[in-house]
Amino acid sequence: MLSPKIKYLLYLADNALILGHRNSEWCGHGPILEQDIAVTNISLDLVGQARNFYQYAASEIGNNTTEDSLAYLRDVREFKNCLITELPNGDWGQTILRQFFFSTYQYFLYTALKDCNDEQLAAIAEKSLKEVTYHVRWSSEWVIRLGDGTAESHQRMLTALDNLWNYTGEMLIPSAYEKEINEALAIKGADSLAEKWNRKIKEVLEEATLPVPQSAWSQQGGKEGMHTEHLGYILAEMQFLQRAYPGVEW
Amino acid sequence: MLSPKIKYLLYLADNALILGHRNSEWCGHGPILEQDIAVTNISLDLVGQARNFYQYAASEIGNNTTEDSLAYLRDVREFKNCLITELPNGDWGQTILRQFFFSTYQYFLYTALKDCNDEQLAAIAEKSLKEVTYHVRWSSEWVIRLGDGTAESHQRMLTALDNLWNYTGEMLIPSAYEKEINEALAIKGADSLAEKWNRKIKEVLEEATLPVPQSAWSQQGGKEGMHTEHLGYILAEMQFLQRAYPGVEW
Amino acid sequence: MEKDFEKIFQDKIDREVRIEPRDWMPEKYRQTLIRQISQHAHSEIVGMLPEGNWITRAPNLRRKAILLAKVQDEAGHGLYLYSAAETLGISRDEMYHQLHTGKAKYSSIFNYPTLSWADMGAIGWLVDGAAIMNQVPLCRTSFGPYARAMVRVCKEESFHQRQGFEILLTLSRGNEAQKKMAQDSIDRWWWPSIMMFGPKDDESPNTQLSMKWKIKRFTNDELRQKFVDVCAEQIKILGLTIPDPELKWNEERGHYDFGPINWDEFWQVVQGNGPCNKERLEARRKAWDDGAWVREAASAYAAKRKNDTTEAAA
Amino acid sequence: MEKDFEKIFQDKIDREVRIEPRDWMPEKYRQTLIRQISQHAHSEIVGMLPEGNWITRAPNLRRKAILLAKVQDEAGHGLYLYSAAETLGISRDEMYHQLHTGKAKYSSIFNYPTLSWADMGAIGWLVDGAAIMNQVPLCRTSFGPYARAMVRVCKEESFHQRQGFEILLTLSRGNEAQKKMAQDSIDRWWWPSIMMFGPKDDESPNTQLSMKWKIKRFTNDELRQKFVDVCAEQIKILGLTIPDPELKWNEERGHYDFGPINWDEFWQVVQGNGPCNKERLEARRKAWDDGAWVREAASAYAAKRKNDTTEAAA
Repeated sequence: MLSPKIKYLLYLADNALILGHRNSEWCGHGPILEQDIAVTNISLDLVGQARNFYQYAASEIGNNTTEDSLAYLRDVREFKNCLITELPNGDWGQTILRQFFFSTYQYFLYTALKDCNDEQLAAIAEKSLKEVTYHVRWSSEWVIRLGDGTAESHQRMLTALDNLWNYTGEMLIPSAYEKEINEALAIKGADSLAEKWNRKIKEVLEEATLPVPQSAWSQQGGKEGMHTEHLGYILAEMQFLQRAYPGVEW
Repeated sequence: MLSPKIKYLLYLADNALILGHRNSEWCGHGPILEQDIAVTNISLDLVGQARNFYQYAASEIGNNTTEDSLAYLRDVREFKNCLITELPNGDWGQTILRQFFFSTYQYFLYTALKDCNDEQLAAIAEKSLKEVTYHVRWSSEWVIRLGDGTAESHQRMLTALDNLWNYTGEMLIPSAYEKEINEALAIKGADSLAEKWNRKIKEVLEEATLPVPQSAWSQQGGKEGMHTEHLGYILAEMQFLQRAYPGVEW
Repeated sequence: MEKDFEKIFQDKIDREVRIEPRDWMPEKYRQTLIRQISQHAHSEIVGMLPEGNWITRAPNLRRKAILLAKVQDEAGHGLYLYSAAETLGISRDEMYHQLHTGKAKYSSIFNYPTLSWADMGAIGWLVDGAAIMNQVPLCRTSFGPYARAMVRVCKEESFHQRQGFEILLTLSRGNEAQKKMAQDSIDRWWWPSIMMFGPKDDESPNTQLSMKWKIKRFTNDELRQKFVDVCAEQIKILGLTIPDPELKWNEERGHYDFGPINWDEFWQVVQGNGPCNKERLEARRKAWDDGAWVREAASAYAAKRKNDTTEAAA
Repeated sequence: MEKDFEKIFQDKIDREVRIEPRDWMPEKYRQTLIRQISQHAHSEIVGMLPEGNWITRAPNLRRKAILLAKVQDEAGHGLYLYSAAETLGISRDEMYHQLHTGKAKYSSIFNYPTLSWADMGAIGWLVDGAAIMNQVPLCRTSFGPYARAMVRVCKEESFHQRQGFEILLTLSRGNEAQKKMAQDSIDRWWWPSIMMFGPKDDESPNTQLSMKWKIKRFTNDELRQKFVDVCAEQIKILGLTIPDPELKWNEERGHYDFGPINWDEFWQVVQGNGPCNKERLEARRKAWDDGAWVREAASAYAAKRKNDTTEAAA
């Protein structure tokens, strides 16, 4: 059994890796060259964050665990990322909206973590927060631009909202290990995350002339390893080389 | 180095497996329930043929080689299937047209093989020929139906022709190991394969009111393990469990 | 007059004479059957998706072939059942339309995701097992075409169930990771399977009429108890655990007791909030929409050929 | 008059004074540069695809991050180069249009598939290596914006080349499968890389004028020889083989001799018959078409905001 702290670190890492993976699928296929660069950059930031969290988790686990054994040698049921991160990209609007939802969550989460009483975790959070601040700005500007752009872009954003909204609750509902860690590491503000998130989302959606959905139902499970059918395909692809050529240097 | 015979058996097996894999992606997603069943059935036949060829190859190779080690533990550059089998399915028209092209090739090939002087190979070919005869009938009927159906279906078949035609030549141009085997196993009619294939294709395309493309250029390489970028993704997915959980019974 | 027909009808039912499509039947009987048979057909078709999800990833060629054949069988079951429903005066396209618009339901179990290969085992053992428990009595259901379709379905389903059990058996004898995979799968599929028998009898208003018309021959709770009793024995062969701490043999009742069912979850999934409801329906709608041009071309071609034949005959 | 301008122009060139966008230049100079710079920009953009193909499958997190950064750099190079070309009076959209309709070319090397992880090494070492060999002299090319763009590009490219070599080095020190993977990759990429320098000098009609205008400073064959000489030494560090049995040091020439190039293959690929021509162009067209609504929305939004500002100012 993994300790709550290790679970928590894996949760942070898996979120960043899987969302980074999805964003990286855009690389070379973006709608505008500058935005291709931007989304790849976010992907790169997220992979970097994942590495920091995995490295920390690996050092806590010991036994020759490495960032790569954690990323490449666990199967679906061991991954703890939120479901929203593993959903297919959909169109550019859906990718953007997911990024906005998730980056806003990361923003408030890392803001709380940077003052926690675990020095290393606080340091990673603080470093990541700079990146995430930009992700929030970039994605919120795009949400507004597309929501308040043309009739087509508005309609597409409504569809994206419909596809994603039920997956947003999971971020904000703490799992058992999150609750334990919030207490153990004295993470202040963890209990007001949902409120802050909702306020920011409301503000941006309104500026984007998009409605704030009222549905209260949340898809959940990712935090405990109960995923969608998409994650298996992500891992089959991502892990192929490590699985096919085990135990070598790359 | 593999002997020409083993290469040849792997060639036959890989073609059947990879085309079977592509067809199986339709299962549950076909345009008409009866046709969903039909394409899945063809997939099943092809996987069955692949198993026979792999089993024969495995017995020739020895060393604990099995049908599964051949299917699941080789990487892209070791697969010998024709490129056309690994191309994405495209729409139903493209899937059908590929099936027609490839089944027609298999039909004449197996017809020749069933009289070769290798008893086991001849037996597999004879057994498979019954299935392939049906595949040719089914796919040619659909090519005609779609070619001579609506304006849209006709247009889609033209696009499919354009996408596939340059990949048909590879089937008909023998590799070094095919030439050796044609001689060693006294495979009669191997040298008239292209002629028979072209005649049949012409006949059906004409009935389908579709033009016979004139382009003489052929994409090649699959027979020697030089594939498209698609095969890597197929294998990552197909081989995941064998790679992730090595050496166990399923 | 209507009263007389109804008497004759009920009389036939009581004497175990099959009702055939051309026979008089109460409208409510017809509607109940259409609803039930089409729901059953839709379940076969939607049920292809969670298993189809593992065809390309089956762990060896033998399992791949078996799984392909199994999912193909389900499509075949869908065909029999749509045909049976059509004898009641509804077209297949109409039934599809009801499915795609959410008017018709399908078995909620298929709204759960398949997350590991072991799920191919658990679905075979538990889901097909529960289905058989429901379906075997339907081989004697009062409506002829439905009963005959069920005979064919049941024969294949029991084959599927054995295959599923065998997948779990192999995993249970494998290494630690495989055992864990098998147990995890049973943990996830047990309760949804138990729910497949539907609401408790006292909350199932249609049961009484269906029993009177011999569409159903056992109540939901009766079938559920039977299923639990069978599984509680079979799990011992697997050396695995059913995830219900209250599961215990009750000498007095001659049955296994089992814990309370989470009906909240059941109703959430029925109402569309299961993990995969949206994806399943979207996959079916997409197949239908993407296939429109194929169906149109096939009709257009058939019409041309028919004209040719007519002209040639003239 | 035109003659005078032309004399002043050539005089500047000869004195190594940079030509700037507002300076007078012969139309043919402008057109040659537009063609060359846009082709170069397109190569960066299309070149993202074969490597992008391995981002999701990079074998560890460090390599994944490096590869992401590299492909992102290529997009950045595309940006610099499109901007440089724009100073000559062509818009980026126009250049895209030429790419999508097949009017503009891009480097043929990107029409080969990436079939293994080792290809990330071989592309870095050989393809970027050949590119650098071409590009370093371009840092001193006569057109200012192009030369300045190339300075930035070259700095990053040489970094990429080292990373590529390091991938191969790691593989060459790995197990047998890895060594084989590395050798196979070099076998596949060597000859296409050699072809990157273009046709032989006596079949390259534009070379002379480009040299006179100091767009080019070395001929194709000169650069090719230089590249072969460098690689023939570097391969020794890898302990692998360059797939050319005729590769041999020629004491007299002070250069490596090498075997004949398959120009048939070169022209086939240039003419659209490479393994991936069709897919590369389709990928680019699809990105463009799928992105149309995004670009339209961005313009529409910008226009609204501009109106707001204007109204507020009024």
